Amino acid sequence: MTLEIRNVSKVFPGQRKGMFGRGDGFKALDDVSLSVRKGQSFGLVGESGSGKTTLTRCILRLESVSAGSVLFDGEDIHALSAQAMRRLRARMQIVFQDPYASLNPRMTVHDIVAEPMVIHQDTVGFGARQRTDRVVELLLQVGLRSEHLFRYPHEFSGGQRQRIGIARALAVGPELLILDEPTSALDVSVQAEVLNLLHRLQEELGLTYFFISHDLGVVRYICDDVAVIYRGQIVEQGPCESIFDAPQNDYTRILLEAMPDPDPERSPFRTGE
Amino acid sequence: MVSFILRRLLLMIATLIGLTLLLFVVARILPGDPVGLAAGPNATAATIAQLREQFGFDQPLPMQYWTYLTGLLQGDWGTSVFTRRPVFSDILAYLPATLELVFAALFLAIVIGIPLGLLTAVYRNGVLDYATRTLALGGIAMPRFFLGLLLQLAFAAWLGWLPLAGRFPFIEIPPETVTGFYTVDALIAGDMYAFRIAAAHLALPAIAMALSPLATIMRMMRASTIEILQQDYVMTERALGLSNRLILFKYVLKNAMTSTLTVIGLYVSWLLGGTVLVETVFDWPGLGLYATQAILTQDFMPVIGVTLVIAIIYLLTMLVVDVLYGVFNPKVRYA
Amino acid sequence: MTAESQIVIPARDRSSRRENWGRAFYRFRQSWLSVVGLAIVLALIVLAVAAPYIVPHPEHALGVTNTAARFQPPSAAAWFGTNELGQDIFSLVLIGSQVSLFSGLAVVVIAIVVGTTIGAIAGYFGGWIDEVLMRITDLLLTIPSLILAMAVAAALGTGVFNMIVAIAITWWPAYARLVRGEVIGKKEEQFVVAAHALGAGWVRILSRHILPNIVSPIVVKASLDMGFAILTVASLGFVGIGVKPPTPEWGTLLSGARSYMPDYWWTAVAPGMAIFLAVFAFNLLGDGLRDVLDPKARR
Amino acid sequence: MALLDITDLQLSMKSYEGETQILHGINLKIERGEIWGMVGETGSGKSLTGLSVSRLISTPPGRYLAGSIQFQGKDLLKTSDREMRALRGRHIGMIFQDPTTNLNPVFRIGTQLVDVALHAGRTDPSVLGLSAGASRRDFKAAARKTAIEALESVGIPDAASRIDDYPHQFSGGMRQRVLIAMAMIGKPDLLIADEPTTALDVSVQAQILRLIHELVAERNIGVLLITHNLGVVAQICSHVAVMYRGRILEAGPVLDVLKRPSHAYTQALLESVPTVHTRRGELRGLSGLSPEMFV
Repeated sequence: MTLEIRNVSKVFPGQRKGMFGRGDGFKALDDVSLSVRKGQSFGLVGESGSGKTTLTRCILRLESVSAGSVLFDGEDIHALSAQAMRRLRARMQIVFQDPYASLNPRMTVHDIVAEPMVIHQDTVGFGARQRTDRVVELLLQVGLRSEHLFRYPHEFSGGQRQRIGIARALAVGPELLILDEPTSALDVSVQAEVLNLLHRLQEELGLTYFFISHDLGVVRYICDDVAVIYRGQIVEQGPCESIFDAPQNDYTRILLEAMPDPDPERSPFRTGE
Repeated sequence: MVSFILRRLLLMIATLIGLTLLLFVVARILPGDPVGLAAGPNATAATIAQLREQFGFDQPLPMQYWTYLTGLLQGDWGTSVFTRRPVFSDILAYLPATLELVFAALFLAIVIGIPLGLLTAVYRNGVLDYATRTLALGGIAMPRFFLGLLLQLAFAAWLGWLPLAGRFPFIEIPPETVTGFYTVDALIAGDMYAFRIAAAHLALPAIAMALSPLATIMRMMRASTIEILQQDYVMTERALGLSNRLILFKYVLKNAMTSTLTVIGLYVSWLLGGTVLVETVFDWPGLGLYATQAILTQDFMPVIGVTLVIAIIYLLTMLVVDVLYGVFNPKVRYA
Repeated sequence: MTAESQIVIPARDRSSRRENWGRAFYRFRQSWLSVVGLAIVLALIVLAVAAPYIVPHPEHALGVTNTAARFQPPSAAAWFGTNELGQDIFSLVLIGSQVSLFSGLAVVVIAIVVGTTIGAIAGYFGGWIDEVLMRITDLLLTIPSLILAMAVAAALGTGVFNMIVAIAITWWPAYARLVRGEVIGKKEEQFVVAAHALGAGWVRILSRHILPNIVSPIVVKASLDMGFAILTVASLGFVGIGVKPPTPEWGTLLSGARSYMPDYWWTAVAPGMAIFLAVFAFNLLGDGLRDVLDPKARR
Repeated sequence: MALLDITDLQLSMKSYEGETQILHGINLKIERGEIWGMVGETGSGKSLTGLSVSRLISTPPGRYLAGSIQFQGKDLLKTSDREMRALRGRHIGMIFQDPTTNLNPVFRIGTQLVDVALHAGRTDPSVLGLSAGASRRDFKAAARKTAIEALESVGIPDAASRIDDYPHQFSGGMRQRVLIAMAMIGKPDLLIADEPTTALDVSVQAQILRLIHELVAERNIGVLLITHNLGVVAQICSHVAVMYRGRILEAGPVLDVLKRPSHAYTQALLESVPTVHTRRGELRGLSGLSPEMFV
């Protein structure tokens, strides 16, 4: 078991009301429990405002939890010391949704991808020369070329930037990769290539994926297990096949039905034609 | 809305208490010897000691502050070492002249700046746009005191159209005081002769003060109008056939006003501070001239008083701006 | 991976950085007004540095008078005329540029250093640190800066250094506000969150990720403020606080000239125009820089 | 006479780098009752085609090199600005991608709806159910009534009171409904929808698509639906045009094009969409295809 989330709740304090009072808090996560198996891909499906981003932030300890615990390899990460947490971050990395916003525009590709190795110098123990070698290796691994080394992010297309983001996440050899809608800002043809890259990397490196998406097709393509989150609660979870083929929850069914299928014969509107 | 205003008023009082403390400490710690100045170079030690006692300088600092703060609330803002009059009554006497000047300048700046900004945004990169933008940059760069001197040279000394300086000639009878603004009072009294005199004296200093805020308001308005014009909703409004005039003067104007409003609020403080310069040039009997005199003689009670008055006016203005902001922006109102 | 690790790593070429500069300069050149601004600013700096060697009467700036030649109107001998002490106004104005430029620069630098430090700390850490720092900042912002600067300068006594300190005290809050706002905005940017997730500490996040990305608004404001700092220095001189004669300073020169208006108008025009020109040039430059550095604010 | 007939539309745009041709001869014919999907990836020129029909591309920087856009027999590229404005809102309605940014945040939705209704009514009083000589007061009252009806027709509950709310008081899906109501208020003949569901959640997307589908069936209008989502096209469009770099590579009835694509690009695009039936390794992307192959 790599990542386990046990009864996590997160309440945001309410807005200020009147002169001194506060309104009711907003419960972003309500008793969420799920477990991600090592070497597998776990999909988290939800629409905007469902709490999936909050959950990611709690897993990364960018946000505290109001109740419950997040266990990584059996350790409660919210109970770790800052020092221990910093070391643990090397083992769990994230790829963000927006390839335009997630790379520092003032840094070269080399510096971006090398940064995790600099931060985790004590764990990785690379010198400058070794780091550069490793960056080149990573770029090749994600399908970029060594000429790209000293360019700036704005010189790349969305798909290429997402590859840079993936290379950065892989730099210190993590076990768990959190993928926060990594392809939703990309064109479909580019998305297909990035998804295939993720497949290949998982096979090569034995990674565990925690994949967040609103696109059921993408989740089905990547994931082994899936959980559906709605208004802060997990409404259904289980192996992909059973959920997609025989959804038990109404909300899951609505989502599945609403998903636009590129096969015109499956259109709900074309019955009369 | 009411609780919002109340909260802001509480905050304002806290700010003012902090401000009095800060000003008091700064003024007492900084070197400078008002007693020595007031007593003159030939004073004996006894006279100086007597003066020190009279001004309360022999008390410990916290006591002095407490005395000062409680005094403030009772209208006792200290005594000017230089004029030997109570600061509060001095300020009351000078405030209307300054406010009249500031409001006149602000009025000019808003009434000319906002339409000009809107127009240059629409006809951007045209001749009018380049001309006004260059003039605006020049207007911001023009020192108020130098502009004042130039205006005096041109309109008073050479052309002789307007008076050189002053607020109202001694030989004339000013209108009966209602608001303290001579122009307004003259209008209330129906005295067109007095109004013309007051307005003629007001014109040059008001213009000298208005140029910079006018230019800034124009630039701000132009910038925000251009930004608003690029918003998606303007595209929708155009796509559904609304006329350019309706889009500009109804839909764009209200949006563009929100950001310009804050600038206008900030300028109230800037203008009040700037009276120090313009009132010196035009011998305008207002707070600026009073403060300048006090500063030059290191007479700190009037300086604290003037600063306090300006801070209060500034904080009240920002409160009004915030309330207006809510009027222009429903999101703020409902938050 | 042995085969791939043989790949030749390209030399750290600066071409893309140079290309960015090229593009920025191209945009800057688009507006000829900003080029004019830059040219005037450069000319001012050169003149200020060279002033003591090129002016016709350097001794006038040291207090030497020549009462025989009082109030000469502008002529080939004295380009801007002479003043009530018979000093050559051209020499005074040119040497006066040293005080103005130097103190303007000093004020802006002090304000940036203090303001950026305080603003960055307040914005990054938030909470009570932010509350305390921002309350102090707001307090200072409620005081009309010119009056505060005048009061402080008057209390400290005359002199260039005291005047710089006095103005800087009133100027840093604006930078603190600006930087705080920018830092708070950048803190939520994904690449900063990414750095957090990587395990970067606050020093690294601030210095490598946040500050480099907020340089542009600071540079733009600094360029505009250079002009306004020169203006404020002159204002203090004009009301009689600040640099005292014989050291020539534009505001002081203008103040002295006031008594001889309108008959000897040239005594006022030269220093006044000098102030205007310097402030105008920095404004043009700042405006052009804004176009280049702050694409969102491009108009 | 077709409702909309675009022939050989060629458009170029000026930028820092110089003038680049964006559209390389677009041909498209839309009849009433048809929903045409215009599908393509970033930079294919699909949005600019839609904006061209409403003549919302400023010239310069845009420049039409050739072609015509016939709307009910009238060439839109040759009509005056005044005539064009009379067509917008009344005969051609338009909705855009992001419902949050397309409603003016500082005005009540009613203000905006009423202004659009008044504009359409001035062009054609019958839209408001009035005759030409009606008074200003009548116009105002009828415009508000029409606005409320329009909100009701797009499924906004309690329209009579919600009309006085501000945009931020509505959810994303509801805002898009308001925008559709605004576009439909003048009873247009052609609706141009530029990525109308891209910013919405899937469940809301389905509702909006249903709404558009119903409006077409009810009012027999023509729709040009611009999207990057093949699923959306497959669901509600009757016809589809596949765009790539300013050209239409393939066009025709949806069942033909999407079931039996004749162009390699269309095929690659279809094989790039993950569905619940796609197996691992089946997605292909554009690998193996080069842009030159399509031109």
